[in-house]
Amino acid sequence: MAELTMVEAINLALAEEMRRDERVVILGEDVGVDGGIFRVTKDLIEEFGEERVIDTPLAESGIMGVSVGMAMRGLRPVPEMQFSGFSYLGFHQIESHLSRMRWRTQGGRQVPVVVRMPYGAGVRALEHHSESREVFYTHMPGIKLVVPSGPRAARTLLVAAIRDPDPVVFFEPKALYRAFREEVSDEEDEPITIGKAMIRRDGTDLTLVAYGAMLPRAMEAAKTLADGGIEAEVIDLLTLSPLDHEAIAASVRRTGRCVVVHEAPLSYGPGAEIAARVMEGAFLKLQAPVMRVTGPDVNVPYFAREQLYLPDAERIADACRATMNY
Amino acid sequence: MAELTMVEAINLALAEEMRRDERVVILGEDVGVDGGIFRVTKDLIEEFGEERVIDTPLAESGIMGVSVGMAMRGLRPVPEMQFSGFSYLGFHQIESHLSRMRWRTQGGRQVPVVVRMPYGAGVRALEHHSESREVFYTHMPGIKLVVPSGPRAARTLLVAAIRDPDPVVFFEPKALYRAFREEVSDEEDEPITIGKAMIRRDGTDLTLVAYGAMLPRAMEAAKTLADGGIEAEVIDLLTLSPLDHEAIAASVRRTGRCVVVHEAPLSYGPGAEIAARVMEGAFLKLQAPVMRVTGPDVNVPYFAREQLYLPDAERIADACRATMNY
Amino acid sequence: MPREPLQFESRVERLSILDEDGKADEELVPEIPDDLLVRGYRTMVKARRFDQRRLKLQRSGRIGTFAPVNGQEAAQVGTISALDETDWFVPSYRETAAHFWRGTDPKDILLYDAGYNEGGALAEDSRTLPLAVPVGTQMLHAVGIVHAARLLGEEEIAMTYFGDGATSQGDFHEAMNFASVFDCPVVFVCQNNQYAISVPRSRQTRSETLAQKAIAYGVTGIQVDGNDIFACHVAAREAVDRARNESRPTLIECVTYRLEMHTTADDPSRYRDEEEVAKWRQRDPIERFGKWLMARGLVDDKGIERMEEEITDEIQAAWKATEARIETLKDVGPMFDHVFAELTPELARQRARMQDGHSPGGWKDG
Amino acid sequence: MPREPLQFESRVERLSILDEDGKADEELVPEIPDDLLVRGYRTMVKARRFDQRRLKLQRSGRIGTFAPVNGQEAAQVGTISALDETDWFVPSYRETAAHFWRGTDPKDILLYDAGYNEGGALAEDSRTLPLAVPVGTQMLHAVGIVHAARLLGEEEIAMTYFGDGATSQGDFHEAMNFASVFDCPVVFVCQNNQYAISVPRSRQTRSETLAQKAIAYGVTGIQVDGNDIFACHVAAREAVDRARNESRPTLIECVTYRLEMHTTADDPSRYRDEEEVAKWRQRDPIERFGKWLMARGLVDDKGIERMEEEITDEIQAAWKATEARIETLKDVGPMFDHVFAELTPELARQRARMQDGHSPGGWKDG
Ligand SMILES: Cc1ncc(C[n+]2csc(CCOP(=O)(O)OP(=O)(O)O)c2C)c(N)n1
Ligand SMILES: Cc1ncc(C[n+]2csc(CCOP(=O)(O)OP(=O)(O)O)c2C)c(N)n1
Ligand SMILES: [Mg+2]
Ligand SMILES: [Mg+2]
Repeated sequence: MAELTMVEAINLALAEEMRRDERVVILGEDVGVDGGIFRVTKDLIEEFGEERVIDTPLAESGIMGVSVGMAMRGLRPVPEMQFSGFSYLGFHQIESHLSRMRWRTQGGRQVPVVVRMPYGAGVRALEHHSESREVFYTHMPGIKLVVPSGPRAARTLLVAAIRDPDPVVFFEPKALYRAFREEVSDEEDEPITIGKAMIRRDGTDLTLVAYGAMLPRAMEAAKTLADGGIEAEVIDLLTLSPLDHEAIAASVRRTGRCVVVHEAPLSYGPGAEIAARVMEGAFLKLQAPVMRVTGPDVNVPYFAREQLYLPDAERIADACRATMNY
Repeated sequence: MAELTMVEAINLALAEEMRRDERVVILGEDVGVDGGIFRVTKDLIEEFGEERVIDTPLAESGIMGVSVGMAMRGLRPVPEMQFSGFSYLGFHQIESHLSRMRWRTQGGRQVPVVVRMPYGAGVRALEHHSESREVFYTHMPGIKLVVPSGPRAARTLLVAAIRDPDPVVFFEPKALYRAFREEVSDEEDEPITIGKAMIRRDGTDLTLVAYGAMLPRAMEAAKTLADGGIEAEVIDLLTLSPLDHEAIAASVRRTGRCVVVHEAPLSYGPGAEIAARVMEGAFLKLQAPVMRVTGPDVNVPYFAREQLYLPDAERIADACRATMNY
Repeated sequence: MPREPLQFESRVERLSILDEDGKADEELVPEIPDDLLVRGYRTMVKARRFDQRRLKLQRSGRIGTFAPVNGQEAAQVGTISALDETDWFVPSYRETAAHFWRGTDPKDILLYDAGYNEGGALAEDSRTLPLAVPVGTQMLHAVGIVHAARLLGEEEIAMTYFGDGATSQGDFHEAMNFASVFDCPVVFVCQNNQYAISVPRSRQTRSETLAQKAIAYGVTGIQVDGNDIFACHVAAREAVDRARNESRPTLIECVTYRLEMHTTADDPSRYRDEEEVAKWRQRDPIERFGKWLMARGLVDDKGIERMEEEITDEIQAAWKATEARIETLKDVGPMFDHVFAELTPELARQRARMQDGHSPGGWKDG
Repeated sequence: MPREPLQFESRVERLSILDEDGKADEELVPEIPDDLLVRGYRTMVKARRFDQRRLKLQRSGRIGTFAPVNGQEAAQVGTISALDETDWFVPSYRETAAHFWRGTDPKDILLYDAGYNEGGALAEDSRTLPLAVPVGTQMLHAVGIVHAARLLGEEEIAMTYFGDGATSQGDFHEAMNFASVFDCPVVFVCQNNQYAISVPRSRQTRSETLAQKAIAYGVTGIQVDGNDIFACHVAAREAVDRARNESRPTLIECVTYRLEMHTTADDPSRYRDEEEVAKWRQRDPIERFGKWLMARGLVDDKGIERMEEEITDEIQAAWKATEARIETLKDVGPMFDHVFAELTPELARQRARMQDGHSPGGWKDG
């Protein structure tokens, strides 16, 4: 198969699933005729028609609420929130209905909705276009949240999400949309399932946990560290909720040290849960406190300073060295 | 001064601040003529008139957005979300505007809004009326979040919140609204300031961290533990954001052990941040991993089972004993 | 012409058929089989008696808070009875009478009222949605359901209920707009019962009527006397026909009144006076329909007495069954059911810990 | 009468004064001093030239994405010019022309476009609000502002801007409703430029006009030719008078067209054809106003040439100044400014760590 960008890989997964399953429909702002402002839904309206690739009015709550209804009637809607920073206009539909409908009806209604939303900084965008607030969704019972770290993972995670009987929030690291290409093979070759983390690099000295757009930066840091004789094991979370904490803890029990990377703000961020789980699962082996390499507790600054905001390989490596020297 | 319930103490703080400062106004659903469905704003419309105690149409986003506007024009609005579970309909106004307006305008606009909302389980209410999702607000840069644990704290924290130049989310533990009375003295006597935790009970064996409706349960657990010879130091957070992590860490550096209690779900809950901070600030003194006593990762069940959901003194004491025996 | 009136459809009608004394404009009375008329009446009475019983159960602590339907029975039964069984009923939280028409079991309602999630269980093939507590948010689901049905090649319509207060919510606006843009066969039934808890209709919005809000979406609106079961039914039938034949939505404003408290937690004397309530009691929807049925010879005193007895027994039996069921529901485990289709390993771990008397958190040694 | 039309205010007018050829219905042309007329024209031209310059800066990577105003200059200048300086301007993100009328410095806009928060700085006494990016959310702020002003004893009105797409958002609905219920003097200016990114007006909503949405709130609505500066101005003046004298809101729909891309990230050829654009170019708001001014002798070719030169210089100077300013803004520190009135200890700690090249997290030994 071809070398694809993440945008192309997501587009491919959507097309394949729509071919496979008539119940899969796409809806959102500019997803149809325009093909999505990032071109993620490019050409889908041509193949599947405007009944299944639906340009909606500009109303996020409407998109989410209608998706909940569609799912209850047997479809598998894949709504797009144009940016995760605008998903808050539909937040109550996600919190109050999407996450709970199965539970509220004791299994009588299913809501297999996959809410796609680009998140994260790094593309020189306007305010609200660079958010990373995955915790809003990981702290919501009844919601699964996944974050691919490259084209291949995006393809297989999205397929898994669409086939999942429950609602999944699909965070797309927009900084990686066109950052690199990967050979995208048949999904059978990729054992990614929701709820499982993957070791992307073996190492013995320290466990480095990352996901999404921070994964390549963590890998880069690991390479730098290796030059200095520190072998970091890099774990790609892929799913944030439910968290594969056992995989992380198992690694830390071997390495004794852990650094977590994310672009979300530090306080009450995803790294807190990971740190807490590592402490719970590897306490006696821990040689140093878990270090969190994150955004600061501020909004992502306008784009001239967004790279200063974002963790980079240098800051990650710095944190790893501090952890080694604890 | 009199012995007041928390409802009365909040009502008193509102009345006093409205007398002191003409810019303080209240708005929300049923806050005026009705005096609030919990009677928190009782009689205020009589004293301050319907210009300052405003019954609004039924629209949470409207209430929040109008509050942001009012604040920018120099008022100090104290909007009420009837339940925290309905604040999500106004979530984007809080996230996209309230939390950022000062920052966005580089100090040109101030938005000293105090968003009051009852939270938490324990009053046999309907779905969405028992939520505890403080993390949605503690993970939001630009927002402060406080939670009183009794009438006295409610009074002084609310006064501090209203006088604060920045937006504060004021979580009211509705289970404590009428649970007990306290002597409410002049605010001068109460040194509670936003951002400071308080030690509610001294102890040497273990640090027990709680807030809101869980504080009385933590105190009860501490009493039980004392009977068994374990002296727990109980810290009442009062402010969750910004978190007084240094006060917690200082205590844990003395006790070597820590248990955190909250009614929010476990995963990505407030306890994660506290645990991570404790690890960071007291690593070498920690004798056991921080234990979190929380709600499970489900929505609060309908009220027949809400007490099963909620941490109680027994489960807290159990966790403390496990921590002591680690 | 530089200054001219804009052309758009702005006609909205008001309909009333059965007056307060039980006299109808017979020309406008819809054709309804006698047994259905009586069934409608019985449903209204049952809903009211059910509330009365629930109020006692609530006051004695046996169940929690609920929202009485008292006064709105015609608005509900008049409209829902225009729907087919294969159509969708998308309620808010006050539609007990409509629920009874649709066949919802009082036992389920009571179990829900008693605080058990099991009371909310829905059969997979039922076309009733669960109670929606966040005001104004459920109408979008009705839109999504019928839009999906059409994509699946089915002709189903949905009727969704909400109050006057709900029209202020952004979701009402988005639902009306989506329904119109996508040509969705949804009947929006607004029960304007004059209050949103304590806030009167006049402070909720400044439009002269709620029905005229339809104009904002290019949708047909109509206002009816909501205590007049015939007017409600005729408007609903027209809306259902429009939905089926033209696949277009309709907004129906039923002007009615909540005779009781908002919920059992509410004390209406704080915001309205007895005089106003008394005035509306004169317009009671059950009484006027009963008079009309009597005059027609479709019910008589003895029949009503028997009906009342049956209803009392039925409700009593439902409560007994509910009490028995509750005895079987004490475990902590069900809290974890149906969060996902399959319990995740983490949830299984948390459940096990809680069943052992621990907190769900806790660690595993390394 | 059992079935009758409901009575409510449903009249909505359409107004146009200056036609595509620059011919006006002189009876309807508002009285405006000559210098203001020319100032209006200059503002329109400046906004368009500014966009053209910005497009070049964007294409060469010097600034980021922005939303061109091209085509909507009359809708903006015509309306904003009805406002007093002490009134409030509550924009969305495309109101460059209105900003220029209000005195916003091009340097600030450019600094913002270049990705610096400092470009968003507002003076405490300015009555302009910052750009609002989340579509449809800013109108509520206008309502809050004027409501607060009244409570403080001040008579201030607000004019808030938004697009056709924004009318679909729940917040539009809530803002209109609040404004009406609270008698707020807000002028809602909808720039119906026919598209919300790629979605055409016809798929945004089914109402024949956007102006008629006012009826849902008991508010006065009016539709104007949005490329006709006089019609825009007259409607805005009437709305401002209504606001000041009756403290009532107005909804103005300016029917206009976005001649350029949505933002620089957009390629409009994907969703509309050149023919349509060409048709609208005929209706260019600047050209027709220019013709009228020429015919009146208020501008001439030489004057326009000089004006264009001045504008070019002004924009060039602004960019130079911006470039110079940018050189001074490289530190990580300002990221922490203005999050709160006072930096919290934790933020101070994070800033110090980042200034030292570390991540903001990290620990302190026990
Ligand atoms: C989003 C939301 N906000 C607030 C509430 C609290 N609440 C419950 S019912 C109600 C009033 C609803 O009024 P209306 O829509 O007229 O319906 P009614 O209760 O009169 O039938 C309010 C404010 C809620 N349930 N949901
Ligand atoms: C809440 C929200 N959703 C989506 C977007 C992305 N977006 C930016 S502008 C726009 C279209 C707006 O259309 P309209 O209201 O007609 O204004 P226009 O851009 O045409 O001036 C969209 C979808 C956004 N900024 N905010
Ligand atoms: Mg009502
Ligand atoms: Mg537009």
